[in-house]
Amino acid sequence: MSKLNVLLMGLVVVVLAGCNQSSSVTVHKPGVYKGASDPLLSANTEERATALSERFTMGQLDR
Amino acid sequence: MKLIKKQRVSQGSGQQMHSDAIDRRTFLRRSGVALGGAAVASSLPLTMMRQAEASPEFAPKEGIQTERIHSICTHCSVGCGVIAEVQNGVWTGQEPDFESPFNLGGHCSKGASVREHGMGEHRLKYPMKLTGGKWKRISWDEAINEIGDQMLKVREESGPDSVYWMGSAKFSNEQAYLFRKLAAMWGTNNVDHQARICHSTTVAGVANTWGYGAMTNSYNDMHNSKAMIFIGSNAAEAHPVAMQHILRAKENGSKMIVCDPRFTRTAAHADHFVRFRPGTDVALVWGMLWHIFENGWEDKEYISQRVWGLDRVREEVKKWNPQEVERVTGTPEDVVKQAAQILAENRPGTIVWCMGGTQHTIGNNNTRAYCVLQLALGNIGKSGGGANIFRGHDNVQGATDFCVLSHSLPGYYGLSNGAWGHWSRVWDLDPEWVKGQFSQEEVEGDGGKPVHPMNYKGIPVSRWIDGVLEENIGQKDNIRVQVLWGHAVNSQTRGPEMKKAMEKLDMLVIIDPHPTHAAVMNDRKEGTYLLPAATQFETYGSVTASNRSLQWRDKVIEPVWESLPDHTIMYKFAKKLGIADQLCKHIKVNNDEPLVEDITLEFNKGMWTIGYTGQSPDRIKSHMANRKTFNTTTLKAEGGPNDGEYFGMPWPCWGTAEMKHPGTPVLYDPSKPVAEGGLTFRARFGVEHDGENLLAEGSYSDGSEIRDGYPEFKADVLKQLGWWDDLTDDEKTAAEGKNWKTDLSGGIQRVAIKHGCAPFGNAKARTFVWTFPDPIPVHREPLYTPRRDLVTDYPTYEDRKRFYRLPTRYASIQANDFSKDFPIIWTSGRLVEYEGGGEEQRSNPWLAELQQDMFVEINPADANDNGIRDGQMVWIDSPEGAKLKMKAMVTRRVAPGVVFTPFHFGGWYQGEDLLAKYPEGTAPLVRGEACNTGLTYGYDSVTQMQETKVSLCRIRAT
Amino acid sequence: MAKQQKTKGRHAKIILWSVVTIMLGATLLPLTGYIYVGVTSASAQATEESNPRANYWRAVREGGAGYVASQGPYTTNTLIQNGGQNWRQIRNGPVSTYTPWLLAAVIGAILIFHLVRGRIKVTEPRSGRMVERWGMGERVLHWYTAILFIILAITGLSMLFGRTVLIPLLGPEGFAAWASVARLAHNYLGPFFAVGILIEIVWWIRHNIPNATDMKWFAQGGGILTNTHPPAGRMNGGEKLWFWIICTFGVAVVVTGIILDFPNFEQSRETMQLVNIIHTVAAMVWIAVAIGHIWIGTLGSEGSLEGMTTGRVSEEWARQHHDEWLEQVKSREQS
Amino acid sequence: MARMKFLCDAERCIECNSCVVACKNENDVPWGVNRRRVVVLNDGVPGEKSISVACMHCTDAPCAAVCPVDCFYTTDEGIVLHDKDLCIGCGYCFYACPFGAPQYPEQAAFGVRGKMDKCTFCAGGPAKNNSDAEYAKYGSNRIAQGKLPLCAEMCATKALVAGDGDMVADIYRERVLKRGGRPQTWGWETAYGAQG
Repeated sequence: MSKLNVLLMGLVVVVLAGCNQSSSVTVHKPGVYKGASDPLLSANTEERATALSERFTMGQLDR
Repeated sequence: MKLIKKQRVSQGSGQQMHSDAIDRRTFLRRSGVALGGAAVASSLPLTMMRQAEASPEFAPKEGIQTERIHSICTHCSVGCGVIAEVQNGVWTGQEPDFESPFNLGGHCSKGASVREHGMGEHRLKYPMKLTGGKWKRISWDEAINEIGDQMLKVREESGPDSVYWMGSAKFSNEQAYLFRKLAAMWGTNNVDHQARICHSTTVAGVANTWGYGAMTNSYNDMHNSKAMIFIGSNAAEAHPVAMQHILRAKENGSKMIVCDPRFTRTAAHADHFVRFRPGTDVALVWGMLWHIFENGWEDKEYISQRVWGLDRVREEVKKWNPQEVERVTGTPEDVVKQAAQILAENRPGTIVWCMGGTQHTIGNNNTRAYCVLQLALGNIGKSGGGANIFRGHDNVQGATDFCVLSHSLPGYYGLSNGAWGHWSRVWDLDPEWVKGQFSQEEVEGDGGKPVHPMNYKGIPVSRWIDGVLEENIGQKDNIRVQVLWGHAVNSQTRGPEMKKAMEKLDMLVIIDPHPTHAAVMNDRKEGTYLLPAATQFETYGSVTASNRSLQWRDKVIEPVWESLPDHTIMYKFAKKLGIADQLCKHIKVNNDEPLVEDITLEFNKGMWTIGYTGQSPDRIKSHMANRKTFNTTTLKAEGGPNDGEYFGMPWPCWGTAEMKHPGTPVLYDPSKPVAEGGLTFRARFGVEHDGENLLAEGSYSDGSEIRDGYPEFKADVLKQLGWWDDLTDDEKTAAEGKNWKTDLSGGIQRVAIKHGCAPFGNAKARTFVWTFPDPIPVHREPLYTPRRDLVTDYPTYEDRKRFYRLPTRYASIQANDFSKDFPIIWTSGRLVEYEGGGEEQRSNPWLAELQQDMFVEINPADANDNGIRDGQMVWIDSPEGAKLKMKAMVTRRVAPGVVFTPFHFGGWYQGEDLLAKYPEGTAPLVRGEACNTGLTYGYDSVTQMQETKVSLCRIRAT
Repeated sequence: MAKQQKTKGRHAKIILWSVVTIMLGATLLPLTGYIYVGVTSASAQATEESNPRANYWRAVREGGAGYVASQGPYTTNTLIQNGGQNWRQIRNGPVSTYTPWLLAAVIGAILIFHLVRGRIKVTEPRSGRMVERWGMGERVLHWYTAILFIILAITGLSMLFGRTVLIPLLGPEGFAAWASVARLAHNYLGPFFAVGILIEIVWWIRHNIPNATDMKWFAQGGGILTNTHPPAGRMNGGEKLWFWIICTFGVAVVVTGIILDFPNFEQSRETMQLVNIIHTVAAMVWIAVAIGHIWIGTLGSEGSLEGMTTGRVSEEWARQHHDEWLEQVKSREQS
Repeated sequence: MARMKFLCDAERCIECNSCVVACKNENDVPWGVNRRRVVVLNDGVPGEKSISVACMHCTDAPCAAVCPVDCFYTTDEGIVLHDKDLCIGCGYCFYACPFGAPQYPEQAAFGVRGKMDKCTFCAGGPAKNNSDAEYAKYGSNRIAQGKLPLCAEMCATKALVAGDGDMVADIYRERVLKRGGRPQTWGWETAYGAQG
């Protein structure tokens, strides 16, 4: 097979990879991410959740 | 769908931004991505991201100690707590103050922006003076010396009354008190501030009805209301945080009525909206009262016990049958009746009014009509009821109480010799020295009799221009030096005449954090001085919220640039003018700065009339520190060090601080003992009139030993009652021959309260004010009215020769028919993002961005008639000759035949942008035509309040 | 004579209508996705409970515009725009699902054809006589647009499929670096490409008016399957078809591209969404066809590439592929 | 695990724009970029309602779905954040977002926009929490400090509520019960799906 044929085959493979995309829309689950790391994701979430709910109560409930 | 098109700031009309106001932020934001190669480079991920915003010196830094400082918002009178985060003296963050019972953390856009004060990029940075038409930087010493010399020269030539001291509602209580004292030491009553043009008709009208001219209840107390009626109040834009309490009340089931010529943001939340023609408040209120009387909905027992003169009102109200009400106000019968019915069926109900009601030639009639409505319904002196008169500026209540006013000394003592005597004793000065400071030439007073200038009401802020321009006025010479100390002249009507007056002055001194519209609107070339004042975040002291509570501000940052706190500037002037020793006789001065706490303690010694005597600095600070212990509805501390006290000790806080009076949360509420904040109506107008008893009948505060009405307390009254011996020996000495207002020991107040009595007596509220031009409030057509057919039935007053020293015109103006050429009613009002003259907010990028153009609201019908498109520039012609250029906003907020303009803009004059006239770098980001340039003549018949809510105009496309 | 004019008129009409049909088709077909979304959301709404203040909230859902004090180039006065969801469904759904299959199908077909049928050779031995086929200007123009086309196609495809195809290869940072370069190249080169395409259309339109010969050419399927060579003028039917695809799909891509590239003319988000879908779909079709064009011009047919590189083709090649044109050239030379 | 949500109570919102300004203040957002805005419908006529809107941190975020460089991510609290180092400023998220949340500092020819900027729920971005670098790129990270977004915390009338979805819903349910009538959880279906 000629070099050109190999090239063509490669092109087909790449294009087929594009076809692999699912037709249903991706649902992004919390925490699923491939980019730079955000320390917020690895922080102590339990403690933070408590702090945030206390803060919420302070702001929203009338004394 | 449309994207809001505003390409870039620089491309907007010149109106939007100063060319060099494309400051660092804008520059960095833009320069990041340019065309061509630079764009490629900067968009590469490897290059550093452009900053989200670029004022790194004000950004919070990691790893630096953060200090939390508590202050009070300096915008409106709600008194919202502000938490500032400061790092190394730089204000880097702002947090909600959840503990404040007033705002519970909430802020409006202005409150959320106060951190910008610390950046002050567009502030006035140094003292400056105008020479040869150019601004020149000078030092503080030069400024004080030059100004002081000129003042002394004018004093020599024309007397002290030719220097006008215009004060500010932005002063703290201490500064307001010191300022009024400074004017007194200088020897003039030509001192005034913005209360004159915001709620002076309220203070006069309300005080003459039941005793005190202040908000009776509180924002928080509205939680208890069953009905709320707003007339001429747009709380959603003027007092946004108050809406937190109002909407909570609504969620508790309260009914909300909004009466306004305009469909406001507040009206959007109302259960019932009443649209009426501007300037017909009395007719509308009498229309509602007509239904109340007709159906017997009034509170008869309450009236018989606590209200005097209502039968005379009935006579007047009889004329206001639904047909006549509709003819005058344009409001149909069922709408008015429904409003009346809601009020009758839901008690207690509260009434809220603001500038929409007060700024009229008959403003005092309006305010008294509102009072009568509430009295007839029996709503005053009750939790959930009351007249909740929302004040404007953060400390306009305090500045009013300290009487930065031309007609009174602090505490509303008036200008009589007795009042001067009282304050001379408090100041520990010889009354003869004080009198000697004044001009000694008697002049013809308002009533035509000669009067000493010391006892003669000065020229009010609304009329200072006439004090410059008019001939034949009630003082030796015209005003020659004008000191505008924290006053926005664009909040005053008659721009062209003001320009003329400014140009006639010998000297114009502007003391403000910003250069203000006053610095640029005139064509002076010499003798204008700009002095940079610090904001209230750069100093400390007490401030009185609209509900009469005192709060303490801590200093957030040091004054920026070369600005100085107002009281320091006052002291510098006093020193130059040779009155510093008298001014600060009992006040410690550090490096030209009078000690704030000493000033508080000094006014505590003299403010007996309205009970500013119990709020010592220590007590106020303790309330601030423990603010979370106060209940958010009752404002009463539950436990903690201030147990049982009301937040900020709303005045009257009777007696001395040692007496620990808790403050009065609801005025005239007899359900509580006076010692615990209860009260009766004040016996202010004597015990009888024309043989009729003015004292209360069968109504008295809880625990009162006198179970009926009684007059105010004096030494003699105590003796008659056999309570004299309850005084200590020292108190007896001080109280001898004195009354509850002038006894500096507070003994008379203490003993009266000990016996459950209100020191100021127990009387009825009066609905017939025999001392006023209209004893019963009546409707009178505005001077510039479109309804010529009503002028014969409801004419205005006769012209007056001398009124607050000035000739004042009424009928001679109304005689002209302008309605043909100027067919549209012109009214004005507030925007939420700006306040007052708007200098401060229009210089703040966060706020300025939200309102970039001066605009006029026009109904689609009028827009079509005049060929005007939404968003186009239009001219507004005023009947007095001014022409104003602004953007049209075609909207149904206003009714056909009415246009509305906001009043916060400045920096334009009759279509011309004055950008070039500002000292470099101090121009506000947003400039626009000041609507008051075109608003017209017209002053209230009691207080000289200016008419800004009804005028006429013509609109044409540019 | 009259008859000839009559047929000419008919030709013009046919051309006009086919252009209109193809243009409309290229523009409208991708939009059928909106019908799909509309139908599905309508059925979803039908299940909602009735609400006393439904009118108000329906207005919100329908994207009613209001007043907003905030101002900025990207600030809208609409609360909820539903167009975005539709656009997302179409772009991430049918568009990115089917268009790569189109490419795959084209490439696959070429590959199979190439493997089975091999290269189309010039049957007669080369005599060395050359005929000028493309002038210097034409060749410069062709390669100018061709190079830009390839760059734009690669960068454009990176934007659409890079997330699926390239991120796994390059990693997020690597791909972001490539994508920002690709986006810039795409945005800055696009307008230059557009100019080239427009010049080509104007320049070559007179050679590409369909005629009866083309009908025959098409009737024989261009002779590709039968390995024959139906008669053709300077442009054979296939080349004319390629030209008209450029005139329709190409112009659609160019016009939509310009709209997308200059967002500063108050285009609404709805416009941008619509235009983006048209741009993507039309470009994918164009790329698919272009792959065929490239194949025929290079590997598929011996001797074609010379025409575009040197400007001249062998007389044998010309006779085989463009016999009528060769005749014309010869007769012109003789006269 | 708490799921952070925004809710704007249209019965309480008075269009005072404090949320807009609080956001500018806290995150130093430049002129022309609006992470949050208040939209008034039926302006000036009976039935007027205003609603504050910013990024709603959708469960199935359209911006994330269409981003060609996949620069979005969702934190454990359900906050949708993005990496400005990856963003190429293509504008797709602005087209996709139902709420008009994504903003750009520029609008110029050749699609020049600069990096996208949007509400972060005051949770910063992918950088060291509360570092100077994070502040410069994304603004404040209040969540890491145990605080909620300042726009909601500073709301004048407590119309804008931010916090754990269940707590937000509880507060709102209480108000609705008090007021009578039906809940109008504006934007919740769009942002968080039918079950909210």
